[in-house]
Amino acid sequence: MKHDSSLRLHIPESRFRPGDVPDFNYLNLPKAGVAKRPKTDAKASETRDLAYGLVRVIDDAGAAVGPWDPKLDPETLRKGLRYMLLTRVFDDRMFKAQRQGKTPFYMKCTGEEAVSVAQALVLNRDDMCFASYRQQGLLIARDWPVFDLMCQIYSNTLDRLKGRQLPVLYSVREAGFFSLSGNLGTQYPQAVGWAMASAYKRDTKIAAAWIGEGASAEGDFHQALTFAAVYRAPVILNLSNNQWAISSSQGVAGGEETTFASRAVGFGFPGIRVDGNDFLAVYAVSRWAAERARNNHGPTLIEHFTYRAAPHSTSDDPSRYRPGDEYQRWPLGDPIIRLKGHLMRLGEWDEARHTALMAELEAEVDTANKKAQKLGVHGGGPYHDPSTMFEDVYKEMPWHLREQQAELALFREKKP
Amino acid sequence: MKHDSSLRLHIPESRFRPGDVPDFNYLNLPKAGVAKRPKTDAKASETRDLAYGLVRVIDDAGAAVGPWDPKLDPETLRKGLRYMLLTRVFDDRMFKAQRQGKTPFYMKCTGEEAVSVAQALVLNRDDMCFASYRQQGLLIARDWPVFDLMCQIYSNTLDRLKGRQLPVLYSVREAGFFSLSGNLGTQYPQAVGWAMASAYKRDTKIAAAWIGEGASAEGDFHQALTFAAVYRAPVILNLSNNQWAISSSQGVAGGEETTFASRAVGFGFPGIRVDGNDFLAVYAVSRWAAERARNNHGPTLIEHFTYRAAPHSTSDDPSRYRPGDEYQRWPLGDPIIRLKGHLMRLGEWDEARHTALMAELEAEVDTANKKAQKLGVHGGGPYHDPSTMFEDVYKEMPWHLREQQAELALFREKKP
Amino acid sequence: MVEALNSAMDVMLARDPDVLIFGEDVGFFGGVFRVTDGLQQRYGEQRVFDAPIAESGQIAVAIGMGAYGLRPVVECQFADYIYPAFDQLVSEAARLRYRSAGEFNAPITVRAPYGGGIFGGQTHSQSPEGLFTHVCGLKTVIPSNPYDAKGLLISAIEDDDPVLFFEPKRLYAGPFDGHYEKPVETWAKHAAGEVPVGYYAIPLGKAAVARQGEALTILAYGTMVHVALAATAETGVDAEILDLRSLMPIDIEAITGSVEKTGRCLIVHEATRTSGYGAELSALVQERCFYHLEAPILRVTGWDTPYPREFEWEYFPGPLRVAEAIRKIMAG
Amino acid sequence: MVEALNSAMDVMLARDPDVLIFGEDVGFFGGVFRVTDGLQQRYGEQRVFDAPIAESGQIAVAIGMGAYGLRPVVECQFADYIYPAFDQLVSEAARLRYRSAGEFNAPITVRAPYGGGIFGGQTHSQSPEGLFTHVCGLKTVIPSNPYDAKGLLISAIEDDDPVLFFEPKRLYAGPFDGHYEKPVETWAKHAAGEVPVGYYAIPLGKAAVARQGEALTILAYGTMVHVALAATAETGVDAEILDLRSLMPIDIEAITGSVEKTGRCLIVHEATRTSGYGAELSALVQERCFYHLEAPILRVTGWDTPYPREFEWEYFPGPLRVAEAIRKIMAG
Ligand SMILES: Cc1ncc(C[n+]2csc(CCOP(=O)(O)OP(=O)(O)O)c2C)c(N)n1
Ligand SMILES: Cc1ncc(C[n+]2csc(CCOP(=O)(O)OP(=O)(O)O)c2C)c(N)n1
Ligand SMILES: [Mg+2]
Ligand SMILES: [Mg+2]
Repeated sequence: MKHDSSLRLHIPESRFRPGDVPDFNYLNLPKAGVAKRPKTDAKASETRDLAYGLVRVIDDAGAAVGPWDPKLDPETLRKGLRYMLLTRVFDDRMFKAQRQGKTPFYMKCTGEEAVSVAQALVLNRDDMCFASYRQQGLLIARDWPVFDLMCQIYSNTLDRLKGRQLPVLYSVREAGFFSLSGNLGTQYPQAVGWAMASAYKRDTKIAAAWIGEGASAEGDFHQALTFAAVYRAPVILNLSNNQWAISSSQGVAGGEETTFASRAVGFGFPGIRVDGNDFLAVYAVSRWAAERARNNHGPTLIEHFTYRAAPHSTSDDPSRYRPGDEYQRWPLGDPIIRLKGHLMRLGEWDEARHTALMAELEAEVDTANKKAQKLGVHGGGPYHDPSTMFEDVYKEMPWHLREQQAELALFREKKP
Repeated sequence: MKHDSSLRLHIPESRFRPGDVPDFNYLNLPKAGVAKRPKTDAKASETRDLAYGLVRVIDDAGAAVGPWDPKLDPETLRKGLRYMLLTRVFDDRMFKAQRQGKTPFYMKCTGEEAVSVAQALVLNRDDMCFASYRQQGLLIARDWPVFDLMCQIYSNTLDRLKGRQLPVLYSVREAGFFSLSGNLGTQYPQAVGWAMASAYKRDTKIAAAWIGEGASAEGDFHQALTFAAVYRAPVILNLSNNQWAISSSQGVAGGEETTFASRAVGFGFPGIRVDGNDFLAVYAVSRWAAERARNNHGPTLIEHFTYRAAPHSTSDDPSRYRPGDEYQRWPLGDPIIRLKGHLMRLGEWDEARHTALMAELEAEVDTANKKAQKLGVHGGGPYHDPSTMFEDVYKEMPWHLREQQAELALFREKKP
Repeated sequence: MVEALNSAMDVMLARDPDVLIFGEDVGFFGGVFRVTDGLQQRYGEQRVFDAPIAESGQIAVAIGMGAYGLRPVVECQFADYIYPAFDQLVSEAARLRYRSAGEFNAPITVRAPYGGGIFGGQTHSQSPEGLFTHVCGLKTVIPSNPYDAKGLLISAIEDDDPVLFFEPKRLYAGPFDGHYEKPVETWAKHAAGEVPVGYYAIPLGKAAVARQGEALTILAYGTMVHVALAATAETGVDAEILDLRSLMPIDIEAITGSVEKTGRCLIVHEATRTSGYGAELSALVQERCFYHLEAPILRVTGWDTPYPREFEWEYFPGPLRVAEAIRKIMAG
Repeated sequence: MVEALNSAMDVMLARDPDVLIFGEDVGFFGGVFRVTDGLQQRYGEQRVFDAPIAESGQIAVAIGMGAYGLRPVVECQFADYIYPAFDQLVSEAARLRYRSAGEFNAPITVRAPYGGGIFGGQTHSQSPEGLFTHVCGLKTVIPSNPYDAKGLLISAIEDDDPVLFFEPKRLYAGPFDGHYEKPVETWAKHAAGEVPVGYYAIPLGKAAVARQGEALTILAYGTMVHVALAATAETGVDAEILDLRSLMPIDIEAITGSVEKTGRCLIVHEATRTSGYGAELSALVQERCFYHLEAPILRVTGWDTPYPREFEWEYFPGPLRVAEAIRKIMAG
């Protein structure tokens, strides 16, 4: 058999590392408006191109163009802008709180606000969201008070999770937000199960899940796609391809040779790659997928092509592994600035209103923050009673946990 | 949002169950010769159609047609026929041995002989095969003595696996055959690791792996495709879609809406669906994939479209879950009969030679079987010394296993 | 025991529309051990169906269904194949209630045939129960007879926490005391072989006394209960045999009560020895009954090797080994 | 300890071209705990590289590489994330030599930071070592100081069996005795903080005596060695502290030798209690030293709950709890 003298192991590497000047021309991004929009009951095979293209609606001039334009009223657009801005203001405040030692940990979603906010506006409030740690925008867009999130972040006396969870690993059943796991990817097939249950009960609610491009390498991703395809589950599977998984580029997750949206092609259901920084595009594609799911046409995988502007978490220092100005050079811009530009172009927004909104949101976040900090912060308390740590392991506490609870109580008395 | 009154859970079911008359017209199988053959260094995107088509070479008249015709000399064809026949004769004999109580378990590959034999003839002997339990044809085509396999099946004194493994879970390093696992799917990413190692060492050897369509739902399948794509591993990933996973149809594994070959499309490397009962087609596609791998173009997924003619194993009774005549109605026929027909059409074979070959192989298997049974059979022995069961847990036996070994020895003395 | 388990699921499918069953080959076929036989035919494809061969996905999907409000029962074809689902069981099912402070829970039941005795070799004979007892948030249940099997499985399905329900596959067709040379028995003549139709529940966390005695306490579960009974009979020692039934929660009162009475304790299980569940039992008894113990607590278990297929009976901790340990403890 | 581990890999990469390293973020970045810092720069991308976030795939690929003849070292970013790889570790790495009767083996090393002390909450603080000690075919190693860490990691990489190498993450930067209120220490002043350059190996399966004593034996490993030392100092009891280092194989002679001498035994680990490794230690000591024991063997461990993030110090089995147990045993 004919072959080269020897094999070589290919190791994917990030194109740009500190010191390089990032140039994203190689991405060859399609223009806004060019992607076709099949009907929501189209056969999966008619949607294949969408997995390799990029659905974009807002063009460089801020206009909404092409068949995917969701034609939203200005009210909805302003709502989207508000929620995205609130998400960002909240993130910035919490990041600062971590730097001040009020919480040991925080994770921002800067640059990815549209991925969660736009879809939240499409979903019904009782549709269940199985998010990763980077979709705080879902809760914010469902009007869940940032004050409550802060209490979790500070582990204070009103932390609904009783100091048990890492900050940002929320659980808000009331707002259709499934308990976040620290283990990547596990929520993805769980969302499929929830959607299957809804279908089993002949309900009308659908599920939506989010995963990072990095975590999509986990087996759970495959399980989710398999079960969703096999049982035609009413679920939207979102994948946020923000280019980075901590220090690893999306190539390490398998994004060198194809798109992540195309994973769905291999399962026979639609995969759509969307400009994740384009609020209108995310909204439109989400609505398409939701409609499809609700009409029993099954799952859709949406790859949100975006960029993680912030460090991975407060424990991370991206300057060690990527050029400092990479985000500035990211060709798809900032979702907030782009939606703002679109609204301004429509004549429905201006700088003065923007400044006022910003001030309003900052005040809102500040007020909530002060209130939350008064109820306790990390390291200083007050917290829930530590004896609560033995609760909820089981519905009823077995004898050995009761014994351990009693033992802890003894020690807390003895403590100097 | 517009939607039906309610959701429904889709449950895939086999088209035909006992009592039904199977009709495979719905498969719409492409004719032999129509599939295009890209160059082995083609971009994956140029190979996408192959994932949805079906590479077939031997036409209904027994002629080899189209660009995939590997143009093999009659000697190679007769070799292929011989190995496939030997595999079948061996299977039949071992099945009978199980019914006679000489072994507790056996698994046949009837109808799927081409899947292993044709590829074995393409591979070099030092390429490593990571098989499932249905590729005994690999060992047979590598001239590994059936006598040795029988010793394993009977757990006798010459069983190289010392009575430890379920019959058919061979390990033959010498013949480039990786230790079989009872756990489905695990070998698939291991093969990728082996291939990566070969590339890392700038070696020339490639790896080949096999999995069933049922087991492709496991996370290991995803891991294999991910790592193979990311590191462009020199590996052939074979998937034998024999329509059944015990009692579950391939639809339960996710084959209702697309092909299994298309899974590779989602990873950006070629997926090819081949008529698994067509020796020439399997040979040709295997050669294409091997050449590609050896030239550093990375992995190929080959879906062998075939049919599991035998029961899942000797523990299984397919009449409970599928029509008894389903295999007779399978439109792709029998790989042995088809290759025989092709050879006869070439004038390179005739019924007399076939009968003689059959008799020769039966005698060969019979002789080996008698010899193997003399060395011990299941339930009667003789076997290896049971004390060997403590060996090979670790390279060196730790104290606790030495103690346990001694304890067993005591009990064996005491036994009435 | 197969019929008893089948009946438990039948009862629960009929009582509760939120109960559904899935797993490999459990639908049309009724399961490779026939435990779900006829259920799809009776309750329809929506409620009893085949799943892709992906144990991890099955558990994940069950967790999602549980979060919605269903009570899924998943059959894992062999306990040996539960490991791909380990993360979903340990990091998810077991933690969900805790991490969400009770907002979500995973009321799922995972059934899996376990243990040896059918010449299944190392991948069809394992006893992985000990691993799960180390994972807080999970319950682990193992019946030893048809009557208990039905009542315990009903409780497991009704339980609001995730339950691993391991079924001793060697007991599916009849009791087995380790005397493999004797003719195979069915449950027909066994006292606990009679299973009432309809609903009844046996609470989780309660051991049963399989034999009352004064001389020695034997802690056992699953197949080993029968082995312990046989070995006791053969030694003539008046042992008290506890059939633990529920490994987690542990019925500590039953255990310490008995050991305090007898002053001696033997622990038997088929699983490999090191860090097995027997270690925990030994530690607990030692911690709580130290001053009552008249001899070392001993363990008779599977060897610390994979289950070697042809050497099934050299591996299986049969009555000979158990009897020897009984004698040793009595001499101690 | 970070530098010591880094040095061990550096040494092995230099000595053996078949050694290679991969895992999440271990390449360009040098690992989230910086343990592989500089190694890719020194040895190139082919030998030290990032892996997809797929722990199961990483182990599977390592097994395949091992079968080929390489010695892969895989970093699992946190021990809490090892469960997706459980099947590949348990059913494959651990069984390969056995099931192939020695034809193939898996000479792989899996490094994973484990344990609490950094406010990581339940998914960045777990101690899953006990699970792996129940799996025959696997070795489990846990160092407690930089000197041992380097020597043991070198032995692990050279070992022809699969080794799980758990690194107490709270000890990465310095010793920690559980007194979280005291200022953070570095290894600089610690005796075992000095790490020779170049190659040296510490054999697996051998415990070290962290403190000689006559009154009581404390069995510990990892972070808990330091806690035991502090608690011992605080009680003034003349305890002998064994730093087990290797959980499997177990250094049984060191253990029984010490307990036979002292007649008393305390076991401490950070992992949850029930069915943890401490249970096995307790069972072993009880079985072998029963007639030497003057008081019940006790265990001080993590509670049987997930690690509750804000209640880190209420969960961590610190010197107060260890000291109390010492006193209790001495009174027994
Ligand atoms: C199972 C598991 N493995 C590893 C980790 C550690 N980890 C946390 S976040 C992260 C990177 C995730 O990247 P990606 O999925 O792309 O999401 P992003 O952070 O970019 O939103 C890693 C490796 C984890 N939390 N869970
Ligand atoms: C992890 C795992 N789960 C389940 C099984 C039980 N099992 C053995 S073979 C089989 C069916 C496999 O079907 P397929 O992959 O299509 O292969 P085929 O038997 O058709 O060749 C099942 C479910 C197993 N061996 N391993
Ligand atoms: Mg990412
Ligand atoms: Mg099959």
